[in-house]
Amino acid sequence: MSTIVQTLTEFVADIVDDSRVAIPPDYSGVAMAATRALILRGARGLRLVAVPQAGFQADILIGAGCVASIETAGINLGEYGLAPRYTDAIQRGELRVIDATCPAVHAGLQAAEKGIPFMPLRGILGSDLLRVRPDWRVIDNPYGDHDPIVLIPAIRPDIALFHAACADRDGNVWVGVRRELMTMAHAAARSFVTVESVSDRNLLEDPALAAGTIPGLYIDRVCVAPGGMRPLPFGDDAGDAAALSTYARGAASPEGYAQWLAGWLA
Amino acid sequence: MSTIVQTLTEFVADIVDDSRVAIPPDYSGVAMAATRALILRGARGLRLVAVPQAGFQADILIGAGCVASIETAGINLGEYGLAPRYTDAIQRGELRVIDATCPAVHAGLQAAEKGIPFMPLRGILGSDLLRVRPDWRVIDNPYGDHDPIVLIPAIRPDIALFHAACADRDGNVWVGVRRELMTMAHAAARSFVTVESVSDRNLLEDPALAAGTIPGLYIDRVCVAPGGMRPLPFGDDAGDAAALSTYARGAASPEGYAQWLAGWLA
Amino acid sequence: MARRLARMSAYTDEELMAVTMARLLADSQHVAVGALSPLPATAALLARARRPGLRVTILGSRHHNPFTDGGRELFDCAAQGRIDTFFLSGAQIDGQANINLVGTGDYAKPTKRFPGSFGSAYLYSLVKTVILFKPEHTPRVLVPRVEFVSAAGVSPPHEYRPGGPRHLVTGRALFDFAQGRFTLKSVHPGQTVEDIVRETGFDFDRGAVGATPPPSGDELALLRGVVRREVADTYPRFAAKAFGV
Amino acid sequence: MARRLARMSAYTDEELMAVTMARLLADSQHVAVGALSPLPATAALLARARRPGLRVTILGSRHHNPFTDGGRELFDCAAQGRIDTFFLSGAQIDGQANINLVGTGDYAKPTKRFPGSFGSAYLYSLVKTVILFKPEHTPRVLVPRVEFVSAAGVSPPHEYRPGGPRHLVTGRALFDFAQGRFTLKSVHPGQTVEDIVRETGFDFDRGAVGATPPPSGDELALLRGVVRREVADTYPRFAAKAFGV
Repeated sequence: MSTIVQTLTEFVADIVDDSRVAIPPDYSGVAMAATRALILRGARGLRLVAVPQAGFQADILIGAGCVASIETAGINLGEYGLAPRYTDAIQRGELRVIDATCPAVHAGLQAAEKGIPFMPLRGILGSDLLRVRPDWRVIDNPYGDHDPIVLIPAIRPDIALFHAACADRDGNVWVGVRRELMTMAHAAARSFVTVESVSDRNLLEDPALAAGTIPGLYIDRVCVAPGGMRPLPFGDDAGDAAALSTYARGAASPEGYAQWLAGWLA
Repeated sequence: MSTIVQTLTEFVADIVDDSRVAIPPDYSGVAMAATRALILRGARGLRLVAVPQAGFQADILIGAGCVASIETAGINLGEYGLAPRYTDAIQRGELRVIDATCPAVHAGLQAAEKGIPFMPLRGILGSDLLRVRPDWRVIDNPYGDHDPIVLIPAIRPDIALFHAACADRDGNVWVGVRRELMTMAHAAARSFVTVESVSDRNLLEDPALAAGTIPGLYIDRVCVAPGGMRPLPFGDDAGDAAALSTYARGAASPEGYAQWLAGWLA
Repeated sequence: MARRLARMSAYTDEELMAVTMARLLADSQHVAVGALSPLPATAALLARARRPGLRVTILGSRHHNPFTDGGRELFDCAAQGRIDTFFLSGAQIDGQANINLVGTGDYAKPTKRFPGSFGSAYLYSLVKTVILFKPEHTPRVLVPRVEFVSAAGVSPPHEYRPGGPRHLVTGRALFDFAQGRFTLKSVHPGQTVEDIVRETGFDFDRGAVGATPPPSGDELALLRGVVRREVADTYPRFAAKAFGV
Repeated sequence: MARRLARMSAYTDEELMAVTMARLLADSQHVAVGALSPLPATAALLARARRPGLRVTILGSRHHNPFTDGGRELFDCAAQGRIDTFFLSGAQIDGQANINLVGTGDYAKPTKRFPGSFGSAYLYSLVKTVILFKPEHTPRVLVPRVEFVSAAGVSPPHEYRPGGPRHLVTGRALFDFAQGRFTLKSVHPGQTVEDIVRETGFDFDRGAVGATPPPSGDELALLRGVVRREVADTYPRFAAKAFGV
């Protein structure tokens, strides 16, 4: 059952160390306020799954030492450039990167959503990704004739962690067109969602809103965190470009990152 | 590109004989007015794919001699009982039934949507469906150990045919929570949609409506047909129970059906 | 079926079956009911009326259907292990709990053609507890061997099968199913064990056979009040005739 | 890159590349642009400004992104054959059109780590026409052999591959790609064929090498008007510096 918790501290308490945590890309619904709470609680060993690519959130968590591995199709800070803490952690051998390609992450989550062990996927053949991803198998398409096809195993995160506009008292969560959040929630064992607000009206009763709503059936924790995606843009909030820029510049060095982090956590 | 056509006669003209046509179940968005137009134009040899089960629409089309085959997980008239024209056509050897199970139809369409040749699916093992569906293969799960799993080949309809509440001038179509209509549209080569009305406002510009909207990218023909799902219920319209009951009683015999049909087409 | 039997009971046959099925839901957190299943819907809504924490999903209902990912979501959800109990029936059911929803005689030229397997071939394997229900309890439907296996009652040990049939509720009795065999648990009021043996086309085990408790006053009050109203929302024709007054 | 070159051209390097890429879209009905691709977005929006029937999908844009089925829809749509043209780049690109977006040196301990392959491994095979773009045209990036194949330029004949690379637009030249080889088609203003040979780390064919036509007055007017405004919607930082005045 969905539980609405009162504080972010409570909210992140059950995102235990070593959890496999699925996170959305910067343009979707990133739980930044919860990320801060995770760092404050000293989370360690998180195995991130970026759906399908990562940005500020992952870079910040990596810099803070919370992350053991990240499965991702890519990572950068968008118009703000490369992800400096990620690059640094790799070069220091402190981060395991599980390289993917965007549709493979989506397919792996869809396989988990459907309760099947794998999903076939076209393309990818000839890529060195097949060399570094032995879990991606190539079989002969049973419906073809000498037709190799890649299989992607199911990705079953322990937790899907994201931010959304609105929840209701039954734990239904409105995500609108950001359906990758719904797939994440279906695929993950549990879903933790921060929201701008909680509605007293059941979201599923409104036919327009229902179409973009994840049923409470899949949602385990909800916490109200207004502006919980800041400084990233969200909905009509254009985000805080200056803050993002400050991060990108600061995080270029370990010292700059430490200083930025101290300020963020203060 | 999406074309908004003015008459149902024009609308059905391109649903040529022998087309493989995907149709939704009675509780979704059935294009009944277009069905009438199809019969008026004398359609023949349609290969229906029921997503995932069929009802009044299929029974009516079968009775009118429009259907060569139907792939379906089942067919009945809901609370109004068995599908009489279907049963009769089978017993006269005039209809090819391709027996399925609901999730296999969905999986086959998802495979087409993803452009992959097949989708694995759990369950089904031990069912005689595997005997009558040689196209459903059983392989040893490459990620398991002596773990047989069923494969469902992609279902790629020529046409997805359905009814929806609203379209806009760009051919975007709002279906709300009836996402099987979206999967049908993604999977089919072309989609033909009747709607209650056409909005002058772009549906994708409204964040609430966008979540339940099929982009015009997938829609080929739109035709305004208010009440186009009658006598089935649709949205706030409870449907015409008396008319459905009249059909179920009449269609019990070939003569009764012929009389009912003459009245419907008149 | 709704007509009172000669015994002039204070409840309908549907009410007795619904109550018997509802009592099997005690360990369930999420019960789902397929399309065109008014009796299971009644049972699930009764269980929920007694235990509000129970999650009940009824396909075809506007108020008890939380799904927002299209027709596939019920099936995906089942494969994820998020549904504890589902209900299935069969035009034929045999002693290995195989069910037939397709037809009799030769498949290509059936003597009798039924509507089709719907989701059974899949859900029967994946939902932890499947409750079979069949108002008609005669050798015509409870057969030694179904003529088409829509969904298999048992699977070889190596096959992935987290779920399967656990109970069978008919108009005469309640059976449990385990290790590939039905066991008669209780006979409904007015029935004897001998009646059951005579009317059942397959062999079954008998342990300590009890009497199915009739609906209690509380259960009847709920059934005829809130449950009937909720059922009518999806199944108006059923609700109009299945409940006593 | 945005600074005017010494030749004092009347347009920026970005404008020239965008115009050159836009001209390659004449046969396309649906052009899609990935995330973080301002130059391809500019090219696609320019092509659309000249041919309003052209469908342009820009990931990350609020106005040019029609998708409503989550992050996977672009990829599903590509596999369905509904996208005619896509753009990709590479930290390294080699003469077989292999691209590297992962890193250099040993994979386990890279000397240089790039952001990752994103959708390239998939889209490169499935979208009919892929246009490669790379502002930097030096032997450092145009290499004989990439150190990691994010996506392969060519495939064995039996592999399912409806699409692949067809063109490469750099800051110096335009190449076509066919039968596993690049062919130099035209050099940009201020460049000679010898410059291209010297600055290209891989071997390529030469037919009748032309001169890349500079942006026309019409093209520049569109670029600096409607296109710049549309690009700024998704890429404000790029739009602020990439266009001339």
